[in-house]
Amino acid sequence: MAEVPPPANVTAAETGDIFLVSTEPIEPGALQARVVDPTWGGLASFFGVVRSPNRGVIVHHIDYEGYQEMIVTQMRQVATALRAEADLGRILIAHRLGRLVPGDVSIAVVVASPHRSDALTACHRGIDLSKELLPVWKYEVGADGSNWVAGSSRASQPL
Amino acid sequence: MAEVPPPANVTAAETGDIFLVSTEPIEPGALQARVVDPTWGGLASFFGVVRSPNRGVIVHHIDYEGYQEMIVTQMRQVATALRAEADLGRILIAHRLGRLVPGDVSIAVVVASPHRSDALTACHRGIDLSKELLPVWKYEVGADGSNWVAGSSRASQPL
Amino acid sequence: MKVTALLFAQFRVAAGRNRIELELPPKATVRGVADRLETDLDVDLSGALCAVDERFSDPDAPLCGGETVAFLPPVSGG
Amino acid sequence: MKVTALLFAQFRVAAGRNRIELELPPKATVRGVADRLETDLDVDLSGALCAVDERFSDPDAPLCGGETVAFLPPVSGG
Repeated sequence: MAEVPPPANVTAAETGDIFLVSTEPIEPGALQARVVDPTWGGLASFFGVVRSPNRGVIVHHIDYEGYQEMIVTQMRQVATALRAEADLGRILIAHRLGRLVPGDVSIAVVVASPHRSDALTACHRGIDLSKELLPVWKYEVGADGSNWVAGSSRASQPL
Repeated sequence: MAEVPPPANVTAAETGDIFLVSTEPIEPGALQARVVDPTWGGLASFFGVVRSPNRGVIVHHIDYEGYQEMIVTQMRQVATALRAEADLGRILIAHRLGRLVPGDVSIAVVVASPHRSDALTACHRGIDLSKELLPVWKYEVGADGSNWVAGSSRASQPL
Repeated sequence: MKVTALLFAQFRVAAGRNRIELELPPKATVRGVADRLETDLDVDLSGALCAVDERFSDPDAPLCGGETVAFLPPVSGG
Repeated sequence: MKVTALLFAQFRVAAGRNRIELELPPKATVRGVADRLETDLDVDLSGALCAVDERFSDPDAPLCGGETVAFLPPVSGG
Protein backbone atom coordinates (compact mmCIF):
# COMPACT_ATOMS: atom_id res chain seq x y z
CA MET A 1 0.00 0.00 0.00
CA ALA A 2 0.93 3.66 -0.20
CA GLU A 3 3.42 5.17 2.14
CA VAL A 4 1.61 6.89 5.01
CA PRO A 5 2.92 10.34 5.94
CA PRO A 6 3.47 11.41 9.55
CA PRO A 7 0.39 12.54 11.46
CA ALA A 8 -0.99 16.03 11.03
CA ASN A 9 -2.30 17.73 14.13
CA VAL A 10 -3.37 21.24 13.33
CA THR A 11 -5.09 23.77 15.56
CA ALA A 12 -6.47 26.91 13.95
CA ALA A 13 -5.34 29.82 16.08
CA GLU A 14 -8.35 32.07 15.44
CA THR A 15 -11.10 29.54 16.22
CA GLY A 16 -9.45 26.78 18.27
CA ASP A 17 -10.66 24.29 15.65
CA ILE A 18 -8.74 21.02 15.55
CA PHE A 19 -7.88 19.00 12.43
CA LEU A 20 -6.28 15.58 12.81
CA VAL A 21 -4.95 13.06 10.29
CA SER A 22 -3.18 10.05 11.73
CA THR A 23 -2.78 6.30 11.57
CA GLU A 24 -3.39 6.15 15.33
CA PRO A 25 -6.80 5.00 16.63
CA ILE A 26 -9.50 7.64 17.00
CA GLU A 27 -10.69 7.66 20.62
CA PRO A 28 -14.13 9.33 20.73
CA GLY A 29 -13.97 10.22 24.41
CA ALA A 30 -10.54 11.82 24.18
CA LEU A 31 -11.50 13.86 21.10
CA GLN A 32 -14.72 15.13 22.65
CA ALA A 33 -12.82 16.14 25.79
CA ARG A 34 -10.79 18.51 23.57
CA VAL A 35 -13.98 20.22 22.35
CA VAL A 36 -16.27 20.35 25.39
CA ASP A 37 -16.36 23.65 27.28
CA PRO A 38 -18.80 25.30 29.72
CA THR A 39 -19.16 28.16 27.22
CA TRP A 40 -21.19 25.94 24.89
CA GLY A 41 -24.18 23.90 26.03
CA GLY A 42 -24.29 21.43 23.17
CA LEU A 43 -21.81 18.95 21.75
CA ALA A 44 -22.74 16.96 18.66
CA SER A 45 -20.56 14.20 17.25
CA PHE A 46 -20.51 11.83 14.34
CA PHE A 47 -18.18 8.84 14.15
CA GLY A 48 -17.84 6.69 11.06
CA VAL A 49 -17.14 3.04 11.88
CA VAL A 50 -15.70 0.37 9.56
CA ARG A 51 -18.64 -1.91 8.77
CA SER A 52 -18.71 -5.66 8.46
CA PRO A 53 -20.63 -7.19 6.85
CA ASN A 54 -20.87 -4.45 4.22
CA ARG A 55 -23.47 -5.02 1.51
CA GLY A 56 -23.72 -8.59 2.80
CA VAL A 57 -19.99 -9.40 2.51
CA ILE A 58 -17.57 -9.94 5.41
CA VAL A 59 -14.85 -7.25 5.48
CA HIS A 60 -11.38 -8.25 6.71
CA HIS A 61 -9.84 -4.81 6.68
CA ILE A 62 -9.75 -1.51 4.80
CA ASP A 63 -6.56 0.29 3.79
CA TYR A 64 -7.19 4.04 3.87
CA GLU A 65 -5.00 6.15 1.61
CA GLY A 66 -5.03 9.93 1.79
CA TYR A 67 -3.42 13.10 0.45
CA GLN A 68 -2.59 14.30 3.88
CA GLU A 69 -1.75 17.98 3.37
CA MET A 70 -4.87 18.44 1.28
CA ILE A 71 -7.03 16.60 3.83
CA VAL A 72 -6.11 19.26 6.40
CA THR A 73 -6.70 22.08 3.89
CA GLN A 74 -10.12 20.64 3.07
CA MET A 75 -11.00 20.10 6.74
CA ARG A 76 -10.36 23.81 7.18
CA GLN A 77 -12.69 24.51 4.24
CA VAL A 78 -15.40 22.39 5.86
CA ALA A 79 -15.06 24.26 9.16
CA THR A 80 -15.23 27.60 7.38
CA ALA A 81 -18.40 26.51 5.57
CA LEU A 82 -20.01 25.42 8.85
CA ARG A 83 -19.15 28.69 10.58
CA ALA A 84 -20.77 30.63 7.75
CA GLU A 85 -24.11 28.97 8.57
CA ALA A 86 -24.34 29.04 12.38
CA ASP A 87 -23.02 30.30 15.70
CA LEU A 88 -20.53 27.57 16.60
CA GLY A 89 -17.98 26.94 19.29
CA ARG A 90 -15.06 24.62 18.54
CA ILE A 91 -15.03 22.21 15.59
CA LEU A 92 -12.90 19.05 15.47
CA ILE A 93 -12.49 16.93 12.35
CA ALA A 94 -10.32 13.80 12.39
CA HIS A 95 -9.61 11.14 9.78
CA ARG A 96 -7.62 7.99 10.36
CA LEU A 97 -5.43 6.51 7.60
CA GLY A 98 -3.70 3.15 7.22
CA ARG A 99 -5.17 -0.27 7.92
CA LEU A 100 -8.45 -0.35 9.84
CA VAL A 101 -10.49 -3.37 10.88
CA PRO A 102 -14.27 -3.61 11.41
CA GLY A 103 -15.40 -1.62 14.43
CA ASP A 104 -12.55 0.91 14.11
CA VAL A 105 -13.50 4.57 13.90
CA SER A 106 -12.36 6.05 10.58
CA ILE A 107 -13.69 9.62 10.82
CA ALA A 108 -14.90 12.00 13.52
CA VAL A 109 -16.74 15.30 13.29
CA VAL A 110 -17.35 17.00 16.65
CA VAL A 111 -19.05 20.39 16.94
CA ALA A 112 -19.77 22.50 20.03
CA SER A 113 -22.34 25.28 20.03
CA PRO A 114 -24.39 27.31 22.49
CA HIS A 115 -27.47 25.89 20.71
CA ARG A 116 -28.13 22.18 20.37
CA SER A 117 -29.83 22.46 17.01
CA ASP A 118 -26.89 24.41 15.56
CA ALA A 119 -24.43 21.83 16.89
CA LEU A 120 -26.38 18.93 15.39
CA THR A 121 -27.09 20.60 12.05
CA ALA A 122 -23.44 21.59 11.68
CA CYS A 123 -22.26 18.10 12.61
CA HIS A 124 -24.56 16.59 9.96
CA ARG A 125 -23.43 19.07 7.33
CA GLY A 126 -19.82 18.58 8.45
CA ILE A 127 -19.81 14.84 7.84
CA ASP A 128 -21.64 15.26 4.51
CA LEU A 129 -19.07 17.83 3.32
CA SER A 130 -16.17 15.74 4.63
CA LYS A 131 -17.34 12.75 2.60
CA GLU A 132 -17.37 14.96 -0.51
CA LEU A 133 -14.20 16.99 0.02
CA LEU A 134 -11.57 14.97 1.91
CA PRO A 135 -9.11 13.32 -0.49
CA VAL A 136 -9.21 9.82 0.98
CA TRP A 137 -9.61 6.43 -0.71
CA LYS A 138 -10.59 3.04 0.64
CA TYR A 139 -9.16 -0.26 -0.54
CA GLU A 140 -11.43 -2.88 0.97
CA VAL A 141 -10.30 -6.48 1.52
CA GLY A 142 -12.93 -9.05 2.36
CA ALA A 143 -14.43 -12.46 1.78
CA ASP A 144 -15.18 -11.61 -1.86
CA GLY A 145 -11.70 -10.31 -2.68
CA SER A 146 -10.41 -6.77 -2.72
CA ASN A 147 -11.38 -3.55 -4.46
CA TRP A 148 -11.18 0.20 -4.40
CA VAL A 149 -14.44 1.48 -2.95
CA ALA A 150 -16.49 3.59 -5.39
CA GLY A 151 -16.19 7.27 -4.59
CA SER A 152 -17.83 10.67 -4.98
CA SER A 153 -17.03 13.27 -7.66
CA ARG A 154 -19.15 16.02 -6.15
CA ALA A 155 -16.17 18.14 -5.09
CA SER A 156 -15.45 19.53 -8.56
CA GLN A 157 -15.61 18.99 -12.32
CA PRO A 158 -13.78 15.74 -13.17
CA LEU A 159 -11.45 15.30 -16.15
CA MET B 1 -32.73 19.43 47.62
CA ALA B 2 -34.81 16.39 46.79
CA GLU B 3 -33.69 12.92 47.73
CA VAL B 4 -31.99 11.26 44.77
CA PRO B 5 -33.06 7.67 44.08
CA PRO B 6 -30.54 4.92 43.27
CA PRO B 7 -29.33 4.77 39.66
CA ALA B 8 -31.44 3.15 36.97
CA ASN B 9 -29.58 1.13 34.37
CA VAL B 10 -32.00 -0.48 31.99
CA THR B 11 -31.28 -2.48 28.85
CA ALA B 12 -34.20 -3.30 26.57
CA ALA B 13 -33.90 -6.98 25.72
CA GLU B 14 -35.45 -6.77 22.24
CA THR B 15 -33.35 -3.89 20.88
CA GLY B 16 -30.28 -3.67 23.11
CA ASP B 17 -31.19 -0.04 23.81
CA ILE B 18 -29.69 1.39 26.99
CA PHE B 19 -31.39 3.86 29.36
CA LEU B 20 -29.41 5.34 32.24
CA VAL B 21 -30.35 7.65 35.09
CA SER B 22 -27.67 8.26 37.69
CA THR B 23 -25.90 10.84 39.82
CA GLU B 24 -22.57 9.52 38.52
CA PRO B 25 -20.69 11.49 35.82
CA ILE B 26 -21.59 10.79 32.21
CA GLU B 27 -18.42 9.70 30.37
CA PRO B 28 -19.00 10.20 26.63
CA GLY B 29 -16.31 7.77 25.52
CA ALA B 30 -17.52 4.97 27.78
CA LEU B 31 -21.13 5.41 26.70
CA GLN B 32 -20.29 5.42 23.01
CA ALA B 33 -18.22 2.25 23.47
CA ARG B 34 -21.44 0.53 24.61
CA VAL B 35 -23.19 1.48 21.35
CA VAL B 36 -20.52 1.16 18.64
CA ASP B 37 -20.58 -2.06 16.61
CA PRO B 38 -19.21 -3.13 13.20
CA THR B 39 -22.79 -3.86 12.11
CA TRP B 40 -23.54 -0.12 11.94
CA GLY B 41 -21.37 2.33 10.06
CA GLY B 42 -22.54 5.50 11.74
CA LEU B 43 -22.63 6.68 15.34
CA ALA B 44 -24.22 10.04 16.16
CA SER B 45 -24.13 11.57 19.62
CA PHE B 46 -25.40 14.62 21.40
CA PHE B 47 -24.17 15.67 24.83
CA GLY B 48 -25.73 18.48 26.82
CA VAL B 49 -23.20 20.39 28.92
CA VAL B 50 -23.89 22.67 31.91
CA ARG B 51 -23.24 26.18 30.62
CA SER B 52 -21.58 29.08 32.36
CA PRO B 53 -22.06 31.90 31.77
CA ASN B 54 -25.70 31.26 30.89
CA ARG B 55 -27.59 34.27 29.51
CA GLY B 56 -24.64 36.38 30.67
CA VAL B 57 -24.68 35.20 34.30
CA ILE B 58 -22.05 33.00 36.00
CA VAL B 59 -23.52 29.64 37.07
CA HIS B 60 -22.15 28.03 40.25
CA HIS B 61 -24.03 24.75 39.96
CA ILE B 62 -27.34 23.21 38.93
CA ASP B 63 -29.30 20.74 41.06
CA TYR B 64 -31.11 18.31 38.77
CA GLU B 65 -34.25 16.73 40.18
CA GLY B 66 -36.03 13.92 38.36
CA TYR B 67 -38.88 11.43 38.57
CA GLN B 68 -36.61 8.54 37.99
CA GLU B 69 -38.97 5.68 37.12
CA MET B 70 -40.82 7.92 34.68
CA ILE B 71 -37.59 9.15 33.11
CA VAL B 72 -36.80 5.57 32.10
CA THR B 73 -40.36 5.01 30.84
CA GLN B 74 -40.14 8.16 28.75
CA MET B 75 -36.66 7.30 27.43
CA ARG B 76 -38.22 4.08 26.18
CA GLN B 77 -40.99 6.12 24.50
CA VAL B 78 -38.36 8.28 22.81
CA ALA B 79 -36.51 5.23 21.50
CA THR B 80 -39.75 3.72 20.19
CA ALA B 81 -40.56 6.96 18.37
CA LEU B 82 -37.10 7.06 16.77
CA ARG B 83 -37.32 3.45 15.61
CA ALA B 84 -40.68 4.18 13.96
CA GLU B 85 -38.94 6.70 11.68
CA ALA B 86 -35.69 5.02 10.58
CA ASP B 87 -33.57 1.88 10.40
CA LEU B 88 -31.53 2.18 13.60
CA GLY B 89 -29.01 0.09 15.49
CA ARG B 90 -28.64 0.62 19.22
CA ILE B 91 -29.94 3.72 21.03
CA LEU B 92 -28.55 4.97 24.34
CA ILE B 93 -30.15 7.74 26.37
CA ALA B 94 -28.64 8.88 29.68
CA HIS B 95 -29.55 11.66 32.10
CA ARG B 96 -27.55 12.65 35.14
CA LEU B 97 -29.28 13.89 38.31
CA GLY B 98 -27.98 15.62 41.44
CA ARG B 99 -25.55 18.52 41.60
CA LEU B 100 -23.68 19.36 38.39
CA VAL B 101 -21.14 22.10 37.80
CA PRO B 102 -20.36 23.96 34.57
CA GLY B 103 -18.72 21.68 32.01
CA ASP B 104 -20.44 18.56 33.35
CA VAL B 105 -22.44 16.49 30.88
CA SER B 106 -26.12 16.37 31.91
CA ILE B 107 -27.66 14.35 29.07
CA ALA B 108 -26.50 12.01 26.34
CA VAL B 109 -28.28 10.66 23.28
CA VAL B 110 -26.25 8.18 21.22
CA VAL B 111 -27.64 6.46 18.11
CA ALA B 112 -26.04 3.88 15.83
CA SER B 113 -27.32 3.18 12.34
CA PRO B 114 -26.14 1.60 9.10
CA HIS B 115 -26.76 5.03 7.51
CA ARG B 116 -25.13 8.22 8.74
CA SER B 117 -28.08 10.43 7.90
CA ASP B 118 -30.46 8.18 9.83
CA ALA B 119 -28.14 8.19 12.84
CA LEU B 120 -27.84 11.98 12.85
CA THR B 121 -31.51 12.68 12.20
CA ALA B 122 -32.54 10.26 14.97
CA CYS B 123 -30.01 11.76 17.39
CA HIS B 124 -31.39 15.26 16.71
CA ARG B 125 -34.98 14.09 17.11
CA GLY B 126 -33.97 12.11 20.19
CA ILE B 127 -32.57 15.09 22.07
CA ASP B 128 -35.53 17.26 21.05
CA LEU B 129 -38.01 14.64 22.32
CA SER B 130 -35.97 14.07 25.49
CA LYS B 131 -36.12 17.78 26.31
CA GLU B 132 -39.92 17.64 25.96
CA LEU B 133 -40.66 14.30 27.63
CA LEU B 134 -38.16 13.54 30.39
CA PRO B 135 -39.49 14.60 33.81
CA VAL B 136 -36.44 16.50 35.00
CA TRP B 137 -36.12 19.95 36.61
CA LYS B 138 -33.17 22.27 37.02
CA TYR B 139 -32.57 24.47 40.04
CA GLU B 140 -29.82 26.83 38.97
CA VAL B 141 -27.56 28.60 41.49
CA GLY B 142 -25.38 31.42 40.25
CA ALA B 143 -24.04 34.91 40.66
CA ASP B 144 -27.57 36.38 40.41
CA GLY B 145 -29.12 34.06 42.99
CA SER B 146 -31.04 30.85 42.46
CA ASN B 147 -34.13 29.83 40.52
CA TRP B 148 -36.01 26.97 38.94
CA VAL B 149 -35.25 27.04 35.23
CA ALA B 150 -38.29 27.70 33.02
CA GLY B 151 -39.51 24.49 31.40
CA SER B 152 -41.50 23.07 28.51
CA SER B 153 -45.18 22.02 28.60
CA ARG B 154 -45.18 20.40 25.17
CA ALA B 155 -45.52 16.86 26.53
CA SER B 156 -49.24 17.11 27.26
CA GLN B 157 -52.18 19.33 28.21
CA PRO B 158 -51.36 21.15 31.48
CA LEU B 159 -53.80 21.66 34.33
CA MET C 1 -60.40 4.10 45.97
CA LYS C 2 -56.75 4.74 46.74
CA VAL C 3 -54.17 6.56 44.63
CA THR C 4 -50.62 7.65 45.29
CA ALA C 5 -49.87 11.27 44.38
CA LEU C 6 -46.36 12.51 43.65
CA LEU C 7 -45.13 16.10 43.53
CA PHE C 8 -41.85 17.31 42.08
CA ALA C 9 -39.65 20.40 42.03
CA GLN C 10 -41.59 23.61 42.74
CA PHE C 11 -44.74 21.66 43.71
CA ARG C 12 -42.74 19.43 46.07
CA VAL C 13 -41.17 22.47 47.71
CA ALA C 14 -44.51 24.31 48.05
CA ALA C 15 -46.23 21.26 49.57
CA GLY C 16 -43.30 20.31 51.79
CA ARG C 17 -43.56 16.69 50.68
CA ASN C 18 -43.35 14.62 47.52
CA ARG C 19 -45.64 11.65 48.15
CA ILE C 20 -49.22 11.58 49.42
CA GLU C 21 -51.52 8.56 49.75
CA LEU C 22 -55.12 9.58 49.04
CA GLU C 23 -58.53 8.01 49.46
CA LEU C 24 -60.84 9.27 46.71
CA PRO C 25 -64.46 8.72 45.68
CA PRO C 26 -65.11 6.31 42.74
CA LYS C 27 -64.77 7.79 39.23
CA ALA C 28 -62.31 10.44 40.38
CA THR C 29 -60.20 11.99 37.62
CA VAL C 30 -56.62 13.22 37.54
CA ARG C 31 -58.01 16.73 37.96
CA GLY C 32 -59.90 15.53 41.03
CA VAL C 33 -56.63 14.42 42.58
CA ALA C 34 -55.15 17.84 41.87
CA ASP C 35 -58.15 19.62 43.41
CA ARG C 36 -57.83 17.52 46.53
CA LEU C 37 -54.10 18.23 46.88
CA GLU C 38 -54.64 21.95 46.37
CA THR C 39 -57.19 21.94 49.18
CA ASP C 40 -55.33 19.67 51.59
CA LEU C 41 -51.82 21.04 51.06
CA ASP C 42 -52.51 24.62 50.04
CA VAL C 43 -50.50 24.32 46.82
CA ASP C 44 -51.27 25.78 43.40
CA LEU C 45 -50.95 23.09 40.74
CA SER C 46 -52.08 25.23 37.81
CA GLY C 47 -49.82 24.66 34.83
CA ALA C 48 -48.85 21.18 36.04
CA LEU C 49 -48.31 18.39 33.55
CA CYS C 50 -50.03 15.23 34.73
CA ALA C 51 -48.75 11.67 34.62
CA VAL C 52 -50.50 8.43 35.48
CA ASP C 53 -48.23 5.44 36.08
CA GLU C 54 -45.28 7.19 34.41
CA ARG C 55 -47.18 8.23 31.26
CA PHE C 56 -48.30 11.76 30.49
CA SER C 57 -52.05 12.02 30.91
CA ASP C 58 -54.91 14.32 30.04
CA PRO C 59 -56.14 16.08 33.22
CA ASP C 60 -59.64 14.71 32.65
CA ALA C 61 -58.56 11.08 32.41
CA PRO C 62 -60.55 8.87 34.80
CA LEU C 63 -58.83 6.73 37.41
CA CYS C 64 -59.82 3.30 38.62
CA GLY C 65 -57.76 3.09 41.81
CA GLY C 66 -54.23 1.94 42.53
CA GLU C 67 -52.58 4.41 40.13
CA THR C 68 -49.61 6.64 40.83
CA VAL C 69 -50.57 10.16 39.76
CA ALA C 70 -47.78 12.69 39.40
CA PHE C 71 -47.97 16.47 39.03
CA LEU C 72 -45.01 17.89 37.19
CA PRO C 73 -43.89 21.45 36.60
CA PRO C 74 -42.99 22.14 32.97
CA VAL C 75 -39.90 20.03 32.37
CA SER C 76 -36.42 21.51 31.95
CA GLY C 77 -34.11 18.52 31.62
CA GLY C 78 -31.05 18.22 29.45
CA MET D 1 7.84 26.05 -16.24
CA LYS D 2 7.98 23.35 -13.56
CA VAL D 3 5.10 21.68 -11.73
CA THR D 4 4.94 18.75 -9.35
CA ALA D 5 2.25 16.18 -10.18
CA LEU D 6 0.82 13.81 -7.58
CA LEU D 7 -1.20 10.64 -8.18
CA PHE D 8 -3.25 8.76 -5.61
CA ALA D 9 -4.97 5.42 -5.15
CA GLN D 10 -5.90 3.74 -8.47
CA PHE D 11 -3.89 6.33 -10.45
CA ARG D 12 -0.83 5.84 -8.24
CA VAL D 13 -1.06 2.07 -8.67
CA ALA D 14 -1.52 2.30 -12.46
CA ALA D 15 1.44 4.68 -12.85
CA GLY D 16 3.65 2.83 -10.40
CA ARG D 17 4.57 6.10 -8.69
CA ASN D 18 2.90 8.95 -6.84
CA ARG D 19 5.08 11.98 -7.56
CA ILE D 20 6.41 13.29 -10.88
CA GLU D 21 8.35 16.51 -11.52
CA LEU D 22 7.41 17.95 -14.93
CA GLU D 23 8.77 20.66 -17.22
CA LEU D 24 5.87 22.18 -19.18
CA PRO D 25 5.44 24.92 -21.80
CA PRO D 26 4.19 28.34 -20.58
CA LYS D 27 0.39 28.72 -20.20
CA ALA D 28 -0.06 25.00 -19.57
CA THR D 29 -3.34 24.06 -17.88
CA VAL D 30 -4.24 21.38 -15.35
CA ARG D 31 -5.59 19.35 -18.26
CA GLY D 32 -2.25 19.79 -20.02
CA VAL D 33 -0.51 18.19 -17.04
CA ALA D 34 -2.94 15.28 -17.21
CA ASP D 35 -2.36 14.82 -20.95
CA ARG D 36 1.38 14.73 -20.38
CA LEU D 37 1.09 12.15 -17.59
CA GLU D 38 -1.21 9.98 -19.67
CA THR D 39 1.37 9.99 -22.49
CA ASP D 40 4.48 9.57 -20.36
CA LEU D 41 3.14 7.02 -17.86
CA ASP D 42 0.48 5.24 -19.92
CA VAL D 43 -2.23 5.92 -17.35
CA ASP D 44 -5.88 6.85 -17.93
CA LEU D 45 -6.83 9.84 -15.79
CA SER D 46 -10.37 10.23 -17.11
CA GLY D 47 -12.75 10.87 -14.25
CA ALA D 48 -10.01 12.34 -12.07
CA LEU D 49 -10.76 15.22 -9.75
CA CYS D 50 -8.03 17.84 -10.03
CA ALA D 51 -6.40 19.82 -7.25
CA VAL D 52 -3.91 22.66 -7.42
CA ASP D 53 -1.99 23.37 -4.23
CA GLU D 54 -4.48 21.37 -2.14
CA ARG D 55 -7.61 23.05 -3.56
CA PHE D 56 -10.02 21.42 -5.99
CA SER D 57 -9.57 22.95 -9.42
CA ASP D 58 -11.33 23.15 -12.75
CA PRO D 59 -9.44 21.03 -15.31
CA ASP D 60 -9.05 24.08 -17.56
CA ALA D 61 -7.45 26.29 -14.90
CA PRO D 62 -4.16 27.80 -16.11
CA LEU D 63 -0.92 27.26 -14.22
CA CYS D 64 1.93 29.72 -13.72
CA GLY D 65 4.63 27.32 -12.59
CA GLY D 66 5.64 26.01 -9.18
CA GLU D 67 2.26 24.48 -8.37
CA THR D 68 1.56 21.03 -7.02
CA VAL D 69 -1.10 19.47 -9.25
CA ALA D 70 -2.85 16.36 -7.96
CA PHE D 71 -5.09 13.89 -9.77
CA LEU D 72 -7.56 12.21 -7.50
CA PRO D 73 -9.94 9.32 -8.08
CA PRO D 74 -13.46 10.04 -6.82
CA VAL D 75 -13.07 10.26 -3.04
CA SER D 76 -14.39 7.59 -0.66
CA GLY D 77 -13.28 8.71 2.79
CA GLY D 78 -15.14 8.37 6.04
